[in-house]
Amino acid sequence: MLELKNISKAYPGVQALSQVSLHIQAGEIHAICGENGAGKSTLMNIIAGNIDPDDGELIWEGRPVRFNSFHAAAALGIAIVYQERSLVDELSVAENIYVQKPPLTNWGLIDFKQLRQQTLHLLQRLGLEDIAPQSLVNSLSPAQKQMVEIAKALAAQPKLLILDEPTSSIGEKESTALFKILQKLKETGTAIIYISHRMAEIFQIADRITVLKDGVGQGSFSAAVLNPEQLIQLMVGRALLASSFYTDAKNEPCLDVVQITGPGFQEISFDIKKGEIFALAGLIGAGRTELALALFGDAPIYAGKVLLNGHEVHFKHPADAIAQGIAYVPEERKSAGVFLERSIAENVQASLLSKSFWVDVSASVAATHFREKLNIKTPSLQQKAGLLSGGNQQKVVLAKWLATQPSLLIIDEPTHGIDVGAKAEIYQILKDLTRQGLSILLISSELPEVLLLADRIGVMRGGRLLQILDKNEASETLILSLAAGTHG
Amino acid sequence: ELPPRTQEGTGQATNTQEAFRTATTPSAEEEYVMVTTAINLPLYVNHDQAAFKAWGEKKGVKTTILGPAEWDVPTQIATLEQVIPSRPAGLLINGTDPGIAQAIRKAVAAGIPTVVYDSEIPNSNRHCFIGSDWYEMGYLQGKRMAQLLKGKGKVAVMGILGMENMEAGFRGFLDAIKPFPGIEYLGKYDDKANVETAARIAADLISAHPDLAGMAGFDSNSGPGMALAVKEANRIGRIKLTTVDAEPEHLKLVQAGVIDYLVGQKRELFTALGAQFLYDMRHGTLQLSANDAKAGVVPIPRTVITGSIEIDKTNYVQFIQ
Amino acid sequence: MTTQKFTLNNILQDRVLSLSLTIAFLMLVLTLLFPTQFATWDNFSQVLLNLSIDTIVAVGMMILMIGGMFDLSVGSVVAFSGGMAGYLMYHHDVPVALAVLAGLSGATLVGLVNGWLIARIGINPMIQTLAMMGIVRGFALMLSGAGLQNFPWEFIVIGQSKLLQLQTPVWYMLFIVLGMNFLVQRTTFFRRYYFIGGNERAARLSGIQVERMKIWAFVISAVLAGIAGILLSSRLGAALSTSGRGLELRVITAVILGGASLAGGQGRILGAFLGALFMAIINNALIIGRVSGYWQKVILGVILILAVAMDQLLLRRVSRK
Amino acid sequence: MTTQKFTLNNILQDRVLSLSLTIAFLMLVLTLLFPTQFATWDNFSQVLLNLSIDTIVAVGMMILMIGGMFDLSVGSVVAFSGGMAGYLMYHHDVPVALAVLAGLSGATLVGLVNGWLIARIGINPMIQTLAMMGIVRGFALMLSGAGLQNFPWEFIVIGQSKLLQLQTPVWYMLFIVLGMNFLVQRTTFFRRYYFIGGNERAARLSGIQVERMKIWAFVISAVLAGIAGILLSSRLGAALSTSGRGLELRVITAVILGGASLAGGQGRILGAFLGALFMAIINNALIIGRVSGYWQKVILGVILILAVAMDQLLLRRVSRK
Ligand SMILES: Nc1ncnc2c1ncn2[C@@H]1O[C@H](COP(=O)(O)OP(=O)(O)OP(=O)(O)O)[C@@H](O)[C@H]1O
Ligand SMILES: Nc1ncnc2c1ncn2[C@@H]1O[C@H](COP(=O)(O)OP(=O)(O)OP(=O)(O)O)[C@@H](O)[C@H]1O
Ligand SMILES: [Mg+2]
Ligand SMILES: [Mg+2]
Repeated sequence: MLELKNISKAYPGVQALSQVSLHIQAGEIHAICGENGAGKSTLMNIIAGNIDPDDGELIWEGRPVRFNSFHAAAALGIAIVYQERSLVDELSVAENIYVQKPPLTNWGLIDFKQLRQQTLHLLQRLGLEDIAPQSLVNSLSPAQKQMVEIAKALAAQPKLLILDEPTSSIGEKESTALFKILQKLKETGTAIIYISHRMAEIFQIADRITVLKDGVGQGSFSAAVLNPEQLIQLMVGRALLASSFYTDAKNEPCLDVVQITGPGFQEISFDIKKGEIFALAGLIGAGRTELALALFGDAPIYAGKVLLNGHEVHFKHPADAIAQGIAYVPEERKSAGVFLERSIAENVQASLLSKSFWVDVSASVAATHFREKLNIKTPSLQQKAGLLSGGNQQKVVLAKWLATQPSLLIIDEPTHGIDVGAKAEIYQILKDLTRQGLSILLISSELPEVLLLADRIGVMRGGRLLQILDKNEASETLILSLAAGTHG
Repeated sequence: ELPPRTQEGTGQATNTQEAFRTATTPSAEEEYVMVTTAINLPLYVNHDQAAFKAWGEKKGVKTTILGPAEWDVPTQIATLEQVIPSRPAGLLINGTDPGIAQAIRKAVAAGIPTVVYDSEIPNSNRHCFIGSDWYEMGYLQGKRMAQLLKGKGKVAVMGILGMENMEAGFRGFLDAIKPFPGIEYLGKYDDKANVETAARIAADLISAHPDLAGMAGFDSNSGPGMALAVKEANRIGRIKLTTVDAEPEHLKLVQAGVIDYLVGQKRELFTALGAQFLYDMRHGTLQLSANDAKAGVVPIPRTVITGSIEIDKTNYVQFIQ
Repeated sequence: MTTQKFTLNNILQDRVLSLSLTIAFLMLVLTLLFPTQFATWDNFSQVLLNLSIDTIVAVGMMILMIGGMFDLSVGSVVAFSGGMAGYLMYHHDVPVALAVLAGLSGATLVGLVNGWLIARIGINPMIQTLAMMGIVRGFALMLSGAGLQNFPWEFIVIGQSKLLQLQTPVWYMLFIVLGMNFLVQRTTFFRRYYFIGGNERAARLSGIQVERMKIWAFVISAVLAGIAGILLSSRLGAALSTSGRGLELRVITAVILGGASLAGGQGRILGAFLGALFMAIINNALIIGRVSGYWQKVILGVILILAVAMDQLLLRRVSRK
Repeated sequence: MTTQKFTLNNILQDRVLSLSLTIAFLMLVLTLLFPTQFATWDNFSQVLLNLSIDTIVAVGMMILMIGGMFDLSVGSVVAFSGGMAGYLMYHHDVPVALAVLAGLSGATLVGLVNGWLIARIGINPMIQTLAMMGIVRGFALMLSGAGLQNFPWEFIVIGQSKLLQLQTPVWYMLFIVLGMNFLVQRTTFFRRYYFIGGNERAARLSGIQVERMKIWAFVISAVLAGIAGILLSSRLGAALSTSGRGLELRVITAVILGGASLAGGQGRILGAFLGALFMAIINNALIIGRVSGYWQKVILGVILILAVAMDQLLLRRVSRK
């Protein structure tokens, strides 16, 4: 259906793609794998007509084509779900989905009634009954936004659907629904390009897999002949460490939360020991992010108390929490984590500003340190963070917080869009830190990650903490059934 | 409903649809409204408004001063138009721009005694105009400048560009220096009635023309601005300055020898006499017929030119209060 | 689309509703304070007339601001289009229709240049439109010099006719506001500005031709300013070079009051009208209340802040529940 | 921190460098064109003097704009602080030091109110500072009324002394520009504004007290405007209510020219100075080049656009490679 021949693209200082060739067939799910910054998104943007390649050829259904604009690609039936958000917050879900071709009346005016109907049908088809067509996008949770993003691409009824990390911000339930839809589309002959850093997913749905490494194609393989270890070897160039960790929890308490209530959560109690990793699991909208923000001083706590190292604390502002050694890696990287226009070095420096009066050089020392430690792929630390690939941006945010040397680290979806190699490194870093006595509150919708890292797991639903499970009694099915409310 | 086809008033036809309103007995409720612009301009506050208020107190009637704080003719028009529905006893309007003619016609049509002061507004149907002749003020400046320069040297003028009265002043100035071929005219500059701008322009002019011989100003901020630049360039006396208005700051500059010549307006006359005309018209102080309002006779002068005041080293002392 | 309930929260969230209520309340208070002066047809029609020019320009500005842009040159364009038409009629006896067309074409050109330089070359909109404000004002001054008058009746008729006791500019304004409101609510073309203003990058990724749409927005806004200029000079019977000075900031304030934000993505056309109406009513009240120059600015500023602060505080209190 | 190479790309990316080069080029051309008029010490010191007030205000504006804010009331604050000091000295014989302090305190208060209402109550900055512009201008008018003069020698000395042939305002300006440039580059306090302007939510979550910092920015900017006001009235020897009119837009233009953006997060203090210098040199050149009146506005605008467009086009061409 679509053939790419020797596509190359360079940015100042980076050869994002060199001589990449690819063949996509109708009715297949084709996964693209590669480390952060391997050039996956760049390649997708070339197919979608948003970026001009420096070199190479595209052949669509046997004819060479030039996608010089989004429209040219869309006219051929190509739709894309971007890695970054392409929704407008102040507009309704319906308008966002049908931005290109809203239903019109005979007079050429927008038919809002029809628009709502169509959106309703589409959302129902995707199993998203809880999203109202007329609600504004900014009232949705990140996961819901992602689903709307997918609905928007499907609304065009594409022949080729590109999904760039669609599952990085959604939970198990949504993923399962998405995969069902993808299977159905595949059966009707739609070609799908699928990008993800989650190995399990790839082997679950992909028919063929193409691997990119540093912008160079490593070949396309049938999913049946590869196993995860081989794939990782192709992507990363080395095998990963065996992953299972011992607990570092000591018997001293670090954080003690007693019966707190705030916006989006009620009567939550739990404690975290020094060196322990405590995870919060739950479906989307369970109120985990709200709880984390309240603990970090960004949202009010109406009732109950919070003790840090045995002393009651009241944070009015994140600055208070930071001063007490708490760090928070937010869920939405673009809007709350990274300063896109500032350099990588300055991003790392952002949380250290109140530490001294003069700007000191230790910040760029820290940046250099973490660039190596987290393997941030960039030509220079003076590079603007906005020019990094998505996964590398996440690493910069992580570096910013690790630089404060916190005693309690709250991380909300820490490995969003991070490749397997880096993920393993991050896990290792987290465990190194806990060994030194750091405590971690981990919020993650990726259950394997939770099960791997956490010493204890709290399951939340509807703003309440239902149960706290020990590492050895927890399993994916148990957590899921608790979170969904289908357990006992 | 279409507007009348003939452009009313070539300046003569005053008898409009409605007769002006009269009253027999003066009352304390009687309100005379002055509509001006740049209401806080020192020149206006110290002369026009002070004289107008004093007149009101003496007569025992209410005086109100309205208008925008900045130099903003459209807002002056808007203010005037919104005052008309409240039917004041008389309107005293600062003739800032020909564009207010249409609003003045409305006031006259509404039967309100209306006097325009300072600059004439053509086609406005106003009952009376009282003010100065800007062409003459420019001409006087030009004549004196030629004298001061002994007929040769470079001169420039500044003021607010695009205002009819200033443009008339510039014309007068040019006509006056025309007989002197030794005088080189550099051009007119827009100082936006702002001291800083005037000073900047003057300073730049001095740099550009080290042999600059004289500058003439046409708004009340031109003088202080030019003087500042001349002082800062150490050219006092070597660059001749003439300008309009006789505010304390202008007088002080004459005293210091920075400014050589001032043309003042008789502004108190505009407003005190103008207001008196309004009062006379409303109360029929001097009857020219059995009923002037009905007969369409306007019992006050049509046009009064008040003339200029000339001030220089020889007589400035008389003007310092 | 709006099947929402009228809870206090919804009212406050919707600027058009909350501003309507504020205006209704304000009018009630003013009627009680000045029964014979404020609540009269004369006064009301006058307020609408004065408001019409600003509002027509504000509609264009609203479209720009929805798309996350703004234009400081509109005030100059108002003077320019009137001056252009006036110049052709006055100095070259060009037929009225042609002169009007020329004025509007001039405005279109200004919009095109603004849009092209901003969208295609990437010049900062603030610098571009400010520079253009100076350039266009310069041309307007050259065209209208010290003011043009005595236009043919066919031109005067455009802005001075009356229909149902309201002068034509009011009708033009109502037509433009309602028409554009409808178009912006219901056509894909105008809806795109919400996407562009809400998130330009997302709009681009969704296949909206952002550059082209931006150029269109500047053209539309300039044409509306051009129409306003023609109406203004027809209504005044004169082309003033000072027309529209300071208009840009006034209009931007009205538009923001009406629910737009400098960041873009927000606002409705009706909001632009209501914002302008709010300001006009306060100005009217200050004139009726005979508040003098010094205090006018202070009171206007305080009321503006109070109105917006109240809104914010209420909104916060309500949405906290 | 900056060990980058001087490639064309880097120069263009850095506004301070590219603007310096543009200015150097401009000065070279002007020196060749007008050797005896432009390249003189007299002219140069005069340009610097005229520039000093704008630049001091621009430094404050730059800090605001780095943080993603701006302030339209600075022009009024310039008039207000001078008026306040003048009023106290003139009418109440307050000692100079105290009067200056009072003027600066007044300015601080304005900044506090602006910052507090914007950061804590959430009033739209455009509306707030525009309203404040009116309010403060109103108070300035009341204070200085028809203009204050005859200040004590101790006050005059502040702005009219000379050091090394340059008048004191130039030295104040240099001191403030270099001092603030150093602080903004090297202290964490000022660095925070880059983060606030870059991403407000992320800044808050990084522990920056965004509201408090915003209030500080408005205070700093107001105090600098206050200092400018004192310097201006000392230099003029008079407190004028019209001082600083239109200053805000001029200053914002200079600051954007110097590399800031309305979106925030960008710019350097030196850029503010260079932006103001660029505009001042062009103004100077227009007068030296005998461009008069109407054409000045046009040419100034065209040069502004050209300078920025050139930059953009070069940048695009270079970075495309
Ligand atoms: N506009 C740009 N300017 C400069 N460099 C860029 C730009 N866009 C991408 N790059 C660089 O190109 C490379 C490929 O980026 P791309 O976004 O395609 O990676 P990716 O494979 O999608 O990574 P991720 O898994 O993290 O999303 C990266 O090194 C990135 O820093
Ligand atoms: N900005 C917002 N405005 C209104 N409601 C919101 C907003 N953000 C989240 N919500 C709602 O608050 C509830 C809790 O959301 P939250 O993001 O805390 O859940 P979570 O457990 O962290 O899920 P996730 O897996 O997405 O991180 C959800 O019902 C969500 O729709
Ligand atoms: Mg990517
Ligand atoms: Mg969450």
